[in-house]
Amino acid sequence: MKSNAILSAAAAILAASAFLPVHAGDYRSEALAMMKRDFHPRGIAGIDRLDQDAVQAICNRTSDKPPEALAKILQRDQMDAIRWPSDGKYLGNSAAGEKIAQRGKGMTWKDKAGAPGGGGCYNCHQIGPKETSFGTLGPSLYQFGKIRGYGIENQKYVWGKIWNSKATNLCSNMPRFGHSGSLTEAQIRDLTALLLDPKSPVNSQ
Amino acid sequence: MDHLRRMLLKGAGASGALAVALAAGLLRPSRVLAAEWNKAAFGAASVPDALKAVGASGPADSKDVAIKAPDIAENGAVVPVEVDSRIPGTTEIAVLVDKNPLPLAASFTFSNGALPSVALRLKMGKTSNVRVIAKAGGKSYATAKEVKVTIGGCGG
Amino acid sequence: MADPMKIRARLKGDTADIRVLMSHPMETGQRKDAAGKLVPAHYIQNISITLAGKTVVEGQLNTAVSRNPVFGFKVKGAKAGDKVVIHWVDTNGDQRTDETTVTAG
Amino acid sequence: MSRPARSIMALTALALAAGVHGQQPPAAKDRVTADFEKFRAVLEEDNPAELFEAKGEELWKAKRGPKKASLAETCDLGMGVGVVKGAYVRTPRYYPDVDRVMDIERRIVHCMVTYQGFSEKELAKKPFSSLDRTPDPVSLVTYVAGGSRGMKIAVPQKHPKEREAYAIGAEIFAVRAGPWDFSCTTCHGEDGKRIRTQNLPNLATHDGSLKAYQGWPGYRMTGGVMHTLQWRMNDCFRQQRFPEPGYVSDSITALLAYLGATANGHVYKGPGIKR
Repeated sequence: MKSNAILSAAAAILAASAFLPVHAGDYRSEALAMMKRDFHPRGIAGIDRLDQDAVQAICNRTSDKPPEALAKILQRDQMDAIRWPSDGKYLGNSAAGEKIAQRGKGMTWKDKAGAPGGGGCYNCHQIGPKETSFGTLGPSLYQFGKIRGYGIENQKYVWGKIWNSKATNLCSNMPRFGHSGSLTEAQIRDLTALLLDPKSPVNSQ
Repeated sequence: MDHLRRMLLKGAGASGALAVALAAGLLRPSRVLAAEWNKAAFGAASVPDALKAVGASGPADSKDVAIKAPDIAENGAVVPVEVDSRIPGTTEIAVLVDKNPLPLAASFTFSNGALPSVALRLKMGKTSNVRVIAKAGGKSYATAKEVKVTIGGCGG
Repeated sequence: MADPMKIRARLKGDTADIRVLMSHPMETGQRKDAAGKLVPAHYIQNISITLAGKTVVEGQLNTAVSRNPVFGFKVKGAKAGDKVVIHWVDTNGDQRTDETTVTAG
Repeated sequence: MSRPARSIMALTALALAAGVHGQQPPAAKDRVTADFEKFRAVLEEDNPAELFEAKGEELWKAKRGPKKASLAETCDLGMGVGVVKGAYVRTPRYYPDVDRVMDIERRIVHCMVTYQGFSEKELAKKPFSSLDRTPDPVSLVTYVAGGSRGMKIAVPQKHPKEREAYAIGAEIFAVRAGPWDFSCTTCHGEDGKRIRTQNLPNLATHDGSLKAYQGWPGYRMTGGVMHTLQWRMNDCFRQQRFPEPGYVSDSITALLAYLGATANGHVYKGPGIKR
């Protein structure tokens, strides 16, 4: 595990350095430098948020199309960083999950530190049958469990996807909700139930 | 003040009393010049109460009262609504939003060539019927259309 | 003092199409300000329109009319050059009168 | 390739495309969008933005500020002192007097500070509209934008600094950062997507970027307030979970140069009315 992380970190540095500014007219570096000059911290949103991690830097520099070999290594690294449920239970309360999916607040400079945030899931996904106001940036998740199955493997997949979407798709548009500390373990358990509890309206209606 | 104002406006010797009141600074001219505002109707918390207060209880359904409004509002704060009555002799139109806390949104009277027609924009707290009442020849006619109000934008 | 209205009156046949934009907060009395205090209700209650000196429309409004209200009316028997005068009064007793003339469509 | 083979391939491609669309219920999306568009015209015909244009005109012509000067007599938006017509669709642009590229709001703020004596710090304190207050630059931008209604967008790309602003803006558009890994591209880099029921223009395209350039300054139905592109960029970065960009900063000018020039050639029909 550890050697793998070191390996991937080394790969990231290598990959990043391959794109480092060596000539004038490197507008990407200039853009980042300009933003660091012009932006200021506000509320919980510190200026360090502009520091890209390896995943962000690689995706940015490759227009979200990283070389496959590199993507694999970095994905494994992200996968290793996923925290699995401490009690081994993946499914919480689907009704609570629906509320978290509806709620779009959290992590902006207007939000308070430690305030319970939401997943904002409906911003991008169709999920429950009752909510007609849903976004289309992500795939429809309606009847997710019914179509994909309720088994433990799928429970792990959903948990992992919510915790760290980059573990399976390096440049996914979806935030890494667990990894970034945006959602708690309990919240992710409830969201997993929303998709995979057979009695959740997502699957039963 | 409202009571005083109504008394003044209705009283036979209104103009004299009015002049005195104005001179005494009791009334601002704008208040006096304004038409009556149907407090009972606009304060009514239910559709039947509001209809009763505008003198239009139990209106007959009519296809000759037309509402143009979206099926789904882009934003509940600004719902464009257009109303037309084709019932001859329509003198008054009232617009209600059933599920607003105060259903009666506006009422209009038409005279001297004004067609019984109005376009306006309404606030709607949630999905509701928009109801229109047209008064003609002492009778009331009604029609309604549902407008869905949904969550939009990023919600953040 | 309240900002001026924007009024347009265009002739279509012998019918004037009158559109008006009003600058007004139309406060419901339910909103809280940044400090968490309720903002008192403040809204236009009455509007009236005259065309060539005659009252054609009188309206009574509630808080459900959108902020910065927009209205459209139609008046038959209008001529180009007729004067349109629109007047409103709000719950604070503030008022505003603006006018325009009917233009050929 | 034989004709039948080609048509089979085309059919397969179609089926694949249909399969992808099958992921989302197209009926709901189409109905919502169609219904919004039907009433868009109604909303646009009588746009309360006109009230702010009128206010902005008054401010443009009035002698104001510690120096008691009028912008109409002092401020060059790029078309000559006091000329409003056509200025908006030619910004952001390079201004030789300051040797830098400025977007329209930045230029207006520059004029208010330089010629009228207003404090830039004060103007930057609360630069965006609230229910209780519309900052003067917002009304002024709305007025100036109205002066370009019906004209072709022609954001200049001649001066090297204009080209540099565009190139940097394109990169800022793509910067992925923050706790949610978002960039502008995350939401505005693909056609035909929505957040909730809100359609998302693909701002990297000629037609898509028009929606940004034409939408703002715009009357926002949520709250019933007038907002400019400065606000729109600020609030996008908020929702990107980024720190806050400086008001009328180089970064915003660069981003607007990119968006504006991408829309070049389209006829400007704003100011807008937005959800």
